[in-house]
Amino acid sequence: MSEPTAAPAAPASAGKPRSLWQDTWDILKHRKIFWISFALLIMFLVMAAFPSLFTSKSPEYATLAKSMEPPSSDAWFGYDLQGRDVFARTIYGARTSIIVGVLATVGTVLLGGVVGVIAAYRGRWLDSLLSRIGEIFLGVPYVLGAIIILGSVAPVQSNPGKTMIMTVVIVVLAVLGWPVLARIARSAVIQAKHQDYVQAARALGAGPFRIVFKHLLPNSLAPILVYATITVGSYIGAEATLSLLGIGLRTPVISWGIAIADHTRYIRTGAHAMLFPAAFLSLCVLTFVMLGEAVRDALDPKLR
Amino acid sequence: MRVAKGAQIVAGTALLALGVAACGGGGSSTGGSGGGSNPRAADGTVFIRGCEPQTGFVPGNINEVCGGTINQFVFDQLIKYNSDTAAPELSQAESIESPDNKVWTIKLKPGLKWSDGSPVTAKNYVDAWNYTAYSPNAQNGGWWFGGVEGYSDVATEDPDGPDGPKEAPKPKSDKMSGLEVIDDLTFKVTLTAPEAVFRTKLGYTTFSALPDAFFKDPKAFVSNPVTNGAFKFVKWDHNSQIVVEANPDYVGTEKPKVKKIVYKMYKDDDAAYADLVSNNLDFTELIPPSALAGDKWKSDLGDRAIEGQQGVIQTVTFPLYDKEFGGNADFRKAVSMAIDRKTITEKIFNKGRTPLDGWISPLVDGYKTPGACGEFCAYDPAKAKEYLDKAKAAGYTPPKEYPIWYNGDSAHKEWVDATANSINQAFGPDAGVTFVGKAVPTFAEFRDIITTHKMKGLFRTGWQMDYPHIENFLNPLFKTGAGSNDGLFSDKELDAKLHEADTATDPADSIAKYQEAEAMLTKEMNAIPLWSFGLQAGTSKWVTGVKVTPFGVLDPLSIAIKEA
Amino acid sequence: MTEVLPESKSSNGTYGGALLEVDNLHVEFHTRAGVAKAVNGVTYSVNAGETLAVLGESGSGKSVTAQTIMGILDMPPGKIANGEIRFRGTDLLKLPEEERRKVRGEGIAMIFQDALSALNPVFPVGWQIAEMFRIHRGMSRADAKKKAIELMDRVRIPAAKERVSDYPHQFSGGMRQRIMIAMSIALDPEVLIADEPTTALDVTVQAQIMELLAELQRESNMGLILITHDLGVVADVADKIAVMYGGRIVENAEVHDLYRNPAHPYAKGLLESIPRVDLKGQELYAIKGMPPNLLDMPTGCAFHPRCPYRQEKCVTDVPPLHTISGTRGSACHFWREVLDGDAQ
Amino acid sequence: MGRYAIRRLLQLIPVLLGTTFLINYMVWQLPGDPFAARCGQRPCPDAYINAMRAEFGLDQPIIVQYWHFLKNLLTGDLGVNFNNVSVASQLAESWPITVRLGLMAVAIEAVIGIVAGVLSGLKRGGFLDNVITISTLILLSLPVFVTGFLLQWLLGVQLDLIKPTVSDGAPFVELIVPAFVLASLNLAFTARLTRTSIIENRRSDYVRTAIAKGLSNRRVVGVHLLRNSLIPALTFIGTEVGSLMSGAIITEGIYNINGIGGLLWRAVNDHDFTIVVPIASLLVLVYLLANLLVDLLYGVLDPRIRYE
Amino acid sequence: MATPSEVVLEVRDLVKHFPLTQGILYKRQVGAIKAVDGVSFELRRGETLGVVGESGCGKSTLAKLLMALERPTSGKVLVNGKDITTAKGAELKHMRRNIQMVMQDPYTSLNPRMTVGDIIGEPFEIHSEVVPKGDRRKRVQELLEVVGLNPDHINRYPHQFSGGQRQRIGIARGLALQPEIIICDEPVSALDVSIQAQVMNLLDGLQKEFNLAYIFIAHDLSVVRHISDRVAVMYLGKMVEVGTDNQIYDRPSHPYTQALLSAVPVPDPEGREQRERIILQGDPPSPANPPSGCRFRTRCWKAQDICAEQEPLLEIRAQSGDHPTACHFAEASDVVHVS
Repeated sequence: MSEPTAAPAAPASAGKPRSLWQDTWDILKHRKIFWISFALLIMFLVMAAFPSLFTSKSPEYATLAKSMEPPSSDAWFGYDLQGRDVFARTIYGARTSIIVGVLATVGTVLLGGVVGVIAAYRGRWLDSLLSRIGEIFLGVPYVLGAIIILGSVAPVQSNPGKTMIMTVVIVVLAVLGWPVLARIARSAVIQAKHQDYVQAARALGAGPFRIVFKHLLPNSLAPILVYATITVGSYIGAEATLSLLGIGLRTPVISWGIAIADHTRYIRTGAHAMLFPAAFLSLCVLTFVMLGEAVRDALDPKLR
Repeated sequence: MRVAKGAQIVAGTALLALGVAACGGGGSSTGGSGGGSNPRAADGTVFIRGCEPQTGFVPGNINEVCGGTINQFVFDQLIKYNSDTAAPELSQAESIESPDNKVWTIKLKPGLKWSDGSPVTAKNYVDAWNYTAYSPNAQNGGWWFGGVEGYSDVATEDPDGPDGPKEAPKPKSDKMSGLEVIDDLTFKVTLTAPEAVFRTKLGYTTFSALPDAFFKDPKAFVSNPVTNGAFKFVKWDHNSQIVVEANPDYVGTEKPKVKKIVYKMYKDDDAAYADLVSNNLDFTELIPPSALAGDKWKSDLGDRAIEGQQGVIQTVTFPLYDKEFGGNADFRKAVSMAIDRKTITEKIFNKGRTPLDGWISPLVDGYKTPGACGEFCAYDPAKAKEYLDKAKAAGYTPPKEYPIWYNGDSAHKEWVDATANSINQAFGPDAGVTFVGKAVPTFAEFRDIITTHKMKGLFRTGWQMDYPHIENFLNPLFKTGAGSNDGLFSDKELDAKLHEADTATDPADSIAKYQEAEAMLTKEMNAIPLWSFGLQAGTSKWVTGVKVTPFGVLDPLSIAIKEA
Repeated sequence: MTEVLPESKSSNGTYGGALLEVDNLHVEFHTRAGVAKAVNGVTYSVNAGETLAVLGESGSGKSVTAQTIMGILDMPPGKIANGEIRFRGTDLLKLPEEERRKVRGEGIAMIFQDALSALNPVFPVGWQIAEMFRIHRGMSRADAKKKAIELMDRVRIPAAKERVSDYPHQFSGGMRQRIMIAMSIALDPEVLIADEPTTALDVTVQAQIMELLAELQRESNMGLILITHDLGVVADVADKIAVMYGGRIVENAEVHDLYRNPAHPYAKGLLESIPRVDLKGQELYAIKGMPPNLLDMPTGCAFHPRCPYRQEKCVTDVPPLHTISGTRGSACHFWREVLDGDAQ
Repeated sequence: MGRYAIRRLLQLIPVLLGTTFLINYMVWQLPGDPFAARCGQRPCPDAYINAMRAEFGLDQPIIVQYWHFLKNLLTGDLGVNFNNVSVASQLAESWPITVRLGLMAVAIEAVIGIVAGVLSGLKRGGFLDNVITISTLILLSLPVFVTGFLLQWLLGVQLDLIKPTVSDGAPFVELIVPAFVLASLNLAFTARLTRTSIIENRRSDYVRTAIAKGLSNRRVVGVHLLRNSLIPALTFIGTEVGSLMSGAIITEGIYNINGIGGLLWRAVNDHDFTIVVPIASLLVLVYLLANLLVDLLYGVLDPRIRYE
Repeated sequence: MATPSEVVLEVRDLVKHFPLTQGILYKRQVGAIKAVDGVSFELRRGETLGVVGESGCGKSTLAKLLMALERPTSGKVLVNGKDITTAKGAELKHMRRNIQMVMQDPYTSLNPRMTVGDIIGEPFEIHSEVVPKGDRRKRVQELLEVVGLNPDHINRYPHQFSGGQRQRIGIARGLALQPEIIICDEPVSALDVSIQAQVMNLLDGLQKEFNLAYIFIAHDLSVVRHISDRVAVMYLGKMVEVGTDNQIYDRPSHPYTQALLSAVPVPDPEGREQRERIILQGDPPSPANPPSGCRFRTRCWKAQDICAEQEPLLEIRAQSGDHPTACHFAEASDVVHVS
């Protein structure tokens, strides 16, 4: 006995039934960091859903004469190069940035998860094949892949609209990012696969679907979850890089990435135009990562 | 504790990275090693900003600015343009004469030499021109000789276009009948029709001579040329630098003041600028928008800043071949009047560009004020709306979203967005049309869409003069079927007027006719003039006397190293 | 050779008490769910050449006590609330960390249940043994390695010389435990704590290991604290025995006395509940219920919910460790009835 | 292990073939004629375009082109690019620079990331942990061009501590800041990974054993704990070598480093597949080899891993 | 011994070799780990067969083969006369209703993300024909009661139970389909002594109640003796001795069985100095490369040349008395009850 804290003999009579998730919740409830990041997340989500709650100004209305004017009581974050209100653009940018970050992550998780689970579950040659395909995708330089997919999926001649542009960027991020997640999912599932309860389920005659969805997936989620939260953050940043190269999001879309890419060079004349969106972006990334960390710490009994 | 320090550094750097933003408004940089001796003086070398040429040192094959710039350093042409006034002056030619603007007799100065010691002869010119024009040689500049008699014998068109199955037939001859060597220093050029601007054109790189050495091994020449200019070629490290050094045998009136010029290649204008500010680079003619903003560059560089004009204009063009986006004349005028050129040039370019009210660069022969465009190039939201209504009444319904296209790989986004915003705000929210800046990722794709006539919306066009003459801004752009008539504009009257101007023998008369032609552009307004380019350049504290030509490049003879 | 020790071995005679004494030790774990009192006033001692068996189930506090002696308790969440651990009369808990460290390995050494996880997986076993000599004795790499091979020979690892550079995972469970033992006896410690040393091993290997330990103890006159839950192993090797339950010692006895006639209902229940290879019983006696929850200990005697001798008093009063005779003690209000075998 | 390595190397062949073909094919799919843009605002003469297309085999089907590419590759002839400059010589010039930059970035990432991770893991939940967490995450969230540009201005122009751009030979000292910028993205990952494994291993039995052996705290942490906790971080960093090199495009642009990234970026913009394909293949090869190396390294670091 | 009744499980010449492969492109088989190498036995209704042996002797592989979790290299496992090793799909699923298992580690054999109700109810979900949907919850609660757990705890999660309780949950899951055979793979070795007795009594009681047949795999010889009607001793993939509990424990005739028994510590300090121990030297050889002839010969004090040349068959021998043993020099002797 080396873990006296595990207190295996929970009194059989005490309290209501609690699930592992509820236990996790109990731990989370007492974490300051969780509440801070949770509050921030809610703020960002509300911002994304109802930007007009935060500002009455239009993010698109440009008064060129006010170009790069610094923050004032009139415009809290000042004006950008085109003379648009930086505060309004930062607020409205949240939606795109969060949607791109979250959906690209969801895409990555789905694609990578499916491939990883299949590779781990079926093993043998299929595992090798999928792993090799993943290597090809990881090996191809990111920017090259992005240009090619962006160029061939939504050729500019077709004059893609907002939704199309966002969809394509999301697809690009997911298509180029899935192999990493597939690896994580694969190793998590392989670990879970050798657990006794999977053997027990097989002995009961459970089919592959039941084993994967009831037994393997729920027990492989933690590492995927943690990676996913970091990924949301890095995707929001990657979106900015693609914008800088002129192949990512672009007008008429409003996003933090575009704002940063457009104004990084102007930092000396008007840092505010870049700094405020960048601060929001960093805060948002921090929010997701902290949330992921908090949940992971709470989920993982080893780290308690 | 050893490790603890490391962590503080990590944390510190991250905080620093944020902190820097707060002190972004700092003054001019001290840079360099802080005065004292001039490091350039020791070996007389200066470093200027450059970029990797697409083709090597064969003047007839060059058509982009990276190669063009360095070629101008090493090749002299028959004439050169004055670096202050852009006026053509004789350079290698002693005289260029024609009684009728059709037959030209060109005499070379005596004693001109190639860098391998051989003399520059009339034959060198005739051979070079024939080589460039001969279509199997696939030289980019071949079409420049289209006006020379016998050009059609040396250059054949591919009957099916570049993608067609048939090869172009082999030309009848490899020599143009219009070129004739009279003696060692004289040759005669016969044109198919009189051309008033022929003399002015001769300063363009394509009209350079080629030494005999070239014809022995054209391939080797590409990267190791024998030249006749003020500087001679030393070495070319691809993607990194080209080095040229002063030609001791140069016979021109003005001699190089530095021993060596290193043409250092940059991928990024900001990087070059950062090097300039810290005196690691001695000259750049590209001050990035970030430094132009708020006139930072002037405070950064102080008296090292150079301002001027260059023969480049910015326009946007309508795809007249497309019904939906081509619009009608009133719509096009409405758009033009909805663009606040003044505010854009002030805010986006910090007055680095000048609003245009015509289609001609202010630098060239034939420019006049007020410009031909007149009221249609003046910002007037009320009138713009009026014309928009007129356009609609005439049956044109603009699409809901109207793009302005540009290539995303260089710095156009800011002004295109500003232009779109200006139009939108002038038209008002009820206009039923929203202008949006849209980027085509690369210039290659952009050009491809333009040349295949698939543009759906306004698109960025611009013109950098080849030689300083009004003709250069009209013929290639607006003549029916002209090479750079990207919007497929066609106006028979205009074509006729241009032909008149082309063949007029009196230069002044010719210019007047070109101006008349320009005025006719207001009728259709197929392209909207925006602004002409100013010139912003800068030098390090180590050099002096730097002049920039109207073409926007360094005059290599002007640059000199400061006395220590 | 042991000038670093608070008291040198040669002064053995000058100190009258036992070699190692644990006195009224209290250890708590501060967790999110509350304070778990893992060790609740444990007192025991061991002398040179003597084998003390500490018997108890998971959560009884036997390992925590051992870890506290060794100073390898995770703090936090662990906290020593009270008590002394005297080694040759010096309270280890009051020693500065630097001196405490010197006691580890040289004065007191420890072997663990799971040798595979207790040995560092990325270093060769020889290196891990030699580390003792290099760090404590400042020997050169080559000398230390030689000593390591000698030790591996001594714990009867076949072909020690060839296997000195192998990694822990390349050995069988029994061999790994031998390596653990070799490492712990490297510096001739005076007390060896063996925390369930054979639980993970097969019976045949268990027999080998126990024999080896006994032999090593004879050779060097070590005091041995054997922590186990296996009554069979205890019967084979122990001199005296301390039975732990719920963080307390419930019975203290010479090994023969305990097996002959246990004085605490828990010890009695344990003895009756083990199946025996030499007997085939009808139905096993089973102690009902479950071990106590450390976060929510029963009032009074911790064993009372499971005890057949339970009375009112047991629910309210914590029984002290009654002295029965000499060193024998039982923490049961009704130890007499237990000894007489009258369950109610 | 040798056999394993050989098998993995053999497996590289189909992956490489697949990748090179894919890249060839994808570059082909890009809209825009590579030669149409080579004459500025003017359309290029047909004669020129035809000659270039014939010279570079664009008039042939993709399979034929791919075959030529393979054939040339095997004979070690990479040909010339659209600018008629030898591809091999360009690679030879820029490759070592990018390798140097990439390796330095890896070194910086390893040193800073691991030190930060160890510190925050040991002081889990403490002030230092939070500072490290937040600062590495800010680095993670800032796009690389922001970091690059800020450091260039701050250190290069304002404080004049470094040259704003890297000079021709890309000497070691001048590459430090660009390498840091390149590493900044992954720093957070490395630190997190190290932190997690430190926290996990800190409670492990062998650490307990090491303490019980009477070792000093420094030795317990520095030898026993660190060696085991490094494995995940080092393998992560190893797989990053390849992506750092292909990810250098922006950093190389900002600091005007004459490496693979700039070459690739320009070639992509010019649709110059004569450069794109070899570089991309090279990067994929490096990535795969780095992965292989990491797997082998894993076996060295963790003797429990066996290869069959 | 129970009165002879119907054979519910018959194992014939069961062999499981895990191939060892080598090669760069094509993997050649260069050897095999002979985990189970020709095991035969039968099990009757209501009977318990104990299987003992050291770790690595093939006990657990045997359990997996019986449960059709691994496919054997050769041999048959007949469950009520039908071969489970070749059954597939619906047939296999149906056969599984008759043979279930209880696993060793109560901490890893229950899915931590499922409630006890879901875990015990999973067999009903898989075999939906057994209990109609509406009655399942009730059945689960009944099962909880049967194994001595509070039926109200149906919504709890495994980590909220102690080790013993978790093992009861595992047993309830095994009972759910009302199988005739339960394979118990070290069901009590992870439990505390006081809890172990409870679980053993539970298993005993259930056997009587439902007339179950057990294969009881364990390394703890005293536990095996307590519960088993017959005992089989395994060494390196082979059975070396089979007999009733009394035959094996009182009159072991194979040297390995004797060594194994003598090594078990007896919880009685009296006369511990006098007891003679057979202490085997070294570890069992690798099953990848077992010794020729008799596999035990390398550790056997009786080994002679014949042991290396000829493999002793598992048969009743003159000296061994009444039960089969696989030793050329078998000789019954009581190593447990030494006075």
